[in-house]
Amino acid sequence: MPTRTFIDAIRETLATEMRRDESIIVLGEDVGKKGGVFLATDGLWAEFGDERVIDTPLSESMIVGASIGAAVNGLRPVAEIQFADFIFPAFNQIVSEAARIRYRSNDGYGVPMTIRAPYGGGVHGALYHSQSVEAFFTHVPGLKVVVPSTPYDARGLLRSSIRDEDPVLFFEHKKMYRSVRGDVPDTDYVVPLGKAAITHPGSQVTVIAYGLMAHYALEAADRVGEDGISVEVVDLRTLRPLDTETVLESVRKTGKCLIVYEDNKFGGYGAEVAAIVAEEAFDYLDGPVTRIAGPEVPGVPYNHALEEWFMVSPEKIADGIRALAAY
Amino acid sequence: MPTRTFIDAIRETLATEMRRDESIIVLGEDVGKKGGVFLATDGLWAEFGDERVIDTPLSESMIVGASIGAAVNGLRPVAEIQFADFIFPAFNQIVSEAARIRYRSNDGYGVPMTIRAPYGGGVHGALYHSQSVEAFFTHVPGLKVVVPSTPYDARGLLRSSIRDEDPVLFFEHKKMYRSVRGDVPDTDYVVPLGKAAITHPGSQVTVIAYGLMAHYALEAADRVGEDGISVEVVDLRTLRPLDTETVLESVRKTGKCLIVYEDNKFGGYGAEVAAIVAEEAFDYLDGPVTRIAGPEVPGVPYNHALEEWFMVSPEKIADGIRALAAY
Amino acid sequence: MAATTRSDTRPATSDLAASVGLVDADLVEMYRYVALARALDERMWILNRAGRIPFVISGQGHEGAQVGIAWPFQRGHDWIAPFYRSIATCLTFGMSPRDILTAQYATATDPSSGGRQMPGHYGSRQHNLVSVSSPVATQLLHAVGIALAAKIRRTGQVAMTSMGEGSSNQGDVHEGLNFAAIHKLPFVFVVENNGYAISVPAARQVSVPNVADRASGYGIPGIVVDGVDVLACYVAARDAVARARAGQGPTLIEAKVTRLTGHSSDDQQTKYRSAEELEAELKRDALPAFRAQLIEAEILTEAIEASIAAKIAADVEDATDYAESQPDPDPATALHHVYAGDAGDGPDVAPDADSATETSD
Amino acid sequence: MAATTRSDTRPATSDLAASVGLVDADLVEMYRYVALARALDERMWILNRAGRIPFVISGQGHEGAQVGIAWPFQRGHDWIAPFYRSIATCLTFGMSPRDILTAQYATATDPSSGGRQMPGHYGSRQHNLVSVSSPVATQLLHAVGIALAAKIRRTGQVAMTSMGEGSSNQGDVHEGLNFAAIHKLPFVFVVENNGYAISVPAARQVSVPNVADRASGYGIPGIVVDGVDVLACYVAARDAVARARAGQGPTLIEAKVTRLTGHSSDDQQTKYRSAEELEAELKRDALPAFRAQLIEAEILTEAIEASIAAKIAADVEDATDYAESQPDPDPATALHHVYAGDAGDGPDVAPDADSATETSD
Ligand SMILES: Cc1ncc(C[n+]2csc(CCOP(=O)(O)OP(=O)(O)O)c2C)c(N)n1
Ligand SMILES: Cc1ncc(C[n+]2csc(CCOP(=O)(O)OP(=O)(O)O)c2C)c(N)n1
Ligand SMILES: [Mg+2]
Ligand SMILES: [Mg+2]
Repeated sequence: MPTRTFIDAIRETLATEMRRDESIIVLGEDVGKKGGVFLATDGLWAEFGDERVIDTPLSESMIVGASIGAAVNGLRPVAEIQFADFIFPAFNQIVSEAARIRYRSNDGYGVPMTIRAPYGGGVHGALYHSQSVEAFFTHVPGLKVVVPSTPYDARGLLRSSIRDEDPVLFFEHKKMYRSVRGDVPDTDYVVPLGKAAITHPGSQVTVIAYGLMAHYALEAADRVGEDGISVEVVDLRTLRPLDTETVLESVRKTGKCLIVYEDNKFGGYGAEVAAIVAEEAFDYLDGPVTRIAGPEVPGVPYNHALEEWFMVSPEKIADGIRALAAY
Repeated sequence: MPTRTFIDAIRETLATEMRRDESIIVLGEDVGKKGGVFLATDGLWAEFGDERVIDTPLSESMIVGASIGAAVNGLRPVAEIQFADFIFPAFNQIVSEAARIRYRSNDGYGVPMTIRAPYGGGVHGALYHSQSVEAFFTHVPGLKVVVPSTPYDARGLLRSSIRDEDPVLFFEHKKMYRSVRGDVPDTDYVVPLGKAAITHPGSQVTVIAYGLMAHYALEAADRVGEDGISVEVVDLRTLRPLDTETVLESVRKTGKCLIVYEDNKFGGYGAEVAAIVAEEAFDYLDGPVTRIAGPEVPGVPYNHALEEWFMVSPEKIADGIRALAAY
Repeated sequence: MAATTRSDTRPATSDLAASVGLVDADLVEMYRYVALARALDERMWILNRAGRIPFVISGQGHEGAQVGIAWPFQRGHDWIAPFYRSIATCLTFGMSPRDILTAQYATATDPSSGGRQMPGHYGSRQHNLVSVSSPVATQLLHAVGIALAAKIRRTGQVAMTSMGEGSSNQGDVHEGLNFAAIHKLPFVFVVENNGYAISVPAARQVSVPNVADRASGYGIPGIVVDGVDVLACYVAARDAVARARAGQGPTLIEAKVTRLTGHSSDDQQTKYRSAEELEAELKRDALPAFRAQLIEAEILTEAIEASIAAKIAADVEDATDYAESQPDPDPATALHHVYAGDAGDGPDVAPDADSATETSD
Repeated sequence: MAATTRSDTRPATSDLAASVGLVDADLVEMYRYVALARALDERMWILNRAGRIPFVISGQGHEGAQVGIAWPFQRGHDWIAPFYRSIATCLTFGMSPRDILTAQYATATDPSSGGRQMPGHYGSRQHNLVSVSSPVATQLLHAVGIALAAKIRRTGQVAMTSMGEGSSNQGDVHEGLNFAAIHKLPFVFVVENNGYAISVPAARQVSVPNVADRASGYGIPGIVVDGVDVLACYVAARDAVARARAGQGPTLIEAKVTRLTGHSSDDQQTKYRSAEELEAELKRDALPAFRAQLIEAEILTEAIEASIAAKIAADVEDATDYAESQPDPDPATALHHVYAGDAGDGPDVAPDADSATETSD
């Protein structure tokens, strides 16, 4: 099975999907000739031309709003927001419009649109090129939110997202683009939305994570494994809809649950997971539902010392596992 | 002590604050001659004139962005967003700018600005005139979020918000404007930000709520009181910063915790409260941390039957209390 | 949708009709839509005052411009993203009086939203009318995206959107006009300038005398038309549609209209508009003006007028009775259609066959 | 800040200086800022290639316009909300080379952010330079709000903001210009049009030849100046400041500049710009053009030039050494300043006294 980087898996999936379905267009800032600032769309413009690969003006609300309209009139837009940090000018179009048009029109209209955006810290991106923004969208009925962590899942989930009839936010951790590689079959497989994966089976502590943190969780599981702690890692993959079943099954088995996310803790995505586990697995819990997440500052600071301070790391996760295991 | 409606308390507080501090300006759509669509600013334009009470064009990002600038240059703007539902066009200015300028400038700049907005359902406002939007902001370090439930608190908290050196979002449940009355002294008292109130002491179940739901929680407490269930109601009043201490103290005492919010449940504000309680009060819990909140649809539907279906009610809360008490 | 395209024998064509390239029957039909929209709208206020419906947002004063402008767009082919005052636009584009009134009653069979949205939030997949939301101006970008898809898919469709002058100050308008102009999209932007955004007069909303003055900043034509003059509105739109269809890009049309009612049934406009002003505005009503024009041109005879009036009265009555008789949506369906396939496809309660077309056409 | 306002005896005034109402010393000083900004900028790239600093975003090609435009604003009184290319603007408005380079190194003593922001995100309360963020165009509204406060508080201040042509397509620009124009705020909007937004050429960004063409849509003057011509930039800004100060409202100034480097140190511009184009753009560099102009006018003598060069070299060296020597911020302070009073007021590490002013002025 061919091995690919995370970003190659994404780029090739865009290309194969565009070959398969000519209603798919790609649009965003610098996605054309330049191929995107991370080169996630490199080569698409050369292959599909100006009409299907559109270098838009610098206006995110327009990118999303026009994608909604294009979707209503028969296209399947895949919009790129250059950095997840710059999705906020489009917040109204995503939350008020894309998420609601099906509900408010009683199924008259739907918006088959995918919004891709690189997110996450640890790359010296500072406050505005490092953010995790998923919590703002996972709260919103009508949206789906996907955060893949492997090239295999990136391809399978991107396919599912593009083929979905509803708006999907597809967040790609930019630190993984070139640092993560993995096997990716050339077949037309999909990974269904809404299904988590157990990436490391274990019996004593469940660690729930996604994106880059799913990797750090595996690293942490290996570390504490050396101390004889058996960890089950659940990689959520889709954040909305959440695969509650897989999460609860694991926690009911282990009795202990640690939730990891990179975003600042208060009101972050993991809060909902914690709340569900605390309610639905209460009788099975042998320790408090705990969380490891970013500190309460409004963005990842730039200086390397501060950035390191901010970021959740495998060590911090391992410490959290040890504390919970010892509870 | 004079009795006032909720909206009168707000309007008079704006007037007295503006008399006290001439750096305060009020701006927003229709806040001038019309006095606001709910009349929360009625009379201010007549008293303070065009320069301090500004009818802005219909552009929310401008209202907030210009308020940030005005705050940087010595004013203390109190901006009105006509309905909380229409705050999203200003999302970028609030989350990327107002929340971060102090942190990113290392205390070079701050934004003493208050954004008032009516929120909430139960008034036949449908998808776009009924929303609870607090969860989008309570997650953001650098912002403060306030939701008063009584005229007394509205006055005291609005004073604190206006006098605060940082951006405060002040959400007013529109159903309470004229239906809720209470004693409001004419003194210059303040209610500090970040302090919850125990509005109904009890011993068996803690119910945590805010805004209109704080009233419904009291109603529910009375109902189940008739069945002999003793409920402690915590009215959070400020959602960020959260008064964790008061919350935990109550739950550690009662051993049972029900969190109530009007917004859809998944990823709503109550998720964070549940997560904190589940972690920090674990050893004291005699039952799962439970939540009663809105259903997973993208907005409150209009038709009265559907709206009723959507809204959390005293009965639904009472049922939740009974279930938890019986656990 | 002009009658000329459907007729085989040479239809009656007065000088007036000929002057705008239409036939008399078109003008009569346009008049009927203006009058129908007004009659329905007046009925809404009556129902509101009678406590039958809780909220009205009205198109009174805008109808002439709406009918004139919607006329050259091709029903069932072109697209319109309307706004909350677009009753006449929606009627002209194919929605029925029943469709409009079931929305006021928020019945299960309301084709706009199945009772989920406030009155005024129309929409119809069947008629290529994009579902109206409340946050103003967002729909401009949807229309631009529809036009983009039309261009890429080579469908020959034109997309139009309309909104008020206050709404035109939203950032989305700037972003959308720029993009549509760069790509010469088949798009028409209509501003129905009624001089107020709720209570705020246009001079405090828009920094130039005309919203159309902004068109040149995007390199597109900006045209001001008198909304009292239905045929001038028609001509402006006809030319804009022709330009769009020919690949020459977008046009901005600003129709100067008036708002004959308060902003909505929740608003008291006497608080911010003087009695004299309100009095004077009555003269800017397209309904009597168009009527007089058609009578003068001997197109609208007494007989025709009587038959139109009867038809309208019957339609409004029928729509009211129908809407009154329709059921509320079942809360058991309230979770449906958050996502595709949540509960099968399509609305939970199919509007009955009649309601989707005009009752007496 | 013009020298004329500080000098008692009659200063030397060439025809060139007189033609724009300045004295020779002003022109020399302006030249020094252009050259200083360039030298600092070049040093940044060297430090980047040497692995000392991870990221550069450059102002090369913009400096002439920035100095000319910043010149008529009053230091310590007026306000500027700059953008990431505004190195020359920030220097002209009072920041020192040390201030700029500590930002590149993200030291604890970086006055812009204490090492919290990426390089290029300058700001200084002391100098009325608003803290730069990354989301483009947001700062326009801050400058508009500053101007509003200036008007209400009657401070006599003028607020300016600058950004690229791509950024001018954001909705915030539309909303802010409209509001500023309605209230005739003392505001100047500067667009530094370098022909590209990262890789996207202006023709795909802006639907009209000039961003300044959009000014008329707001009822304000829109002026295009050649960014190679420093004095033309000065004159345009001087007039705009005078208008603003006189209560006549905002002005839009578009300076046609060039981007001599890639978008940032992360960008390879040869992928989307031809060698010929890049070659041709070199001729649009204000630094040699201004130098030639001042030599021609006999304002810039060899002696003056040598002393400027020496001063700049010393300043750049000093700033580099200083920045290299400064400590990283202490992670123990990373939670500070989320809210007022989190950790006392003011930055955690006070920049040392020298760093806040120019080292050799
Ligand atoms: C984003 C947003 N902000 C505020 C509102 C509240 N609102 C509804 S209509 C309206 C005024 C609209 O004025 P205009 O665009 O001139 O249209 P008109 O109602 O006069 O036809 C306002 C402020 C809204 N619907 N959306
Ligand atoms: C809202 C937002 N979207 C995208 C970006 C990423 N970005 C940074 S600079 C830039 C191009 C800016 O071009 P222009 O405004 O012409 O300024 P220039 O860099 O050419 O001086 C882009 C797309 C951003 N910073 N903010
Ligand atoms: Mg209007
Ligand atoms: Mg540029």
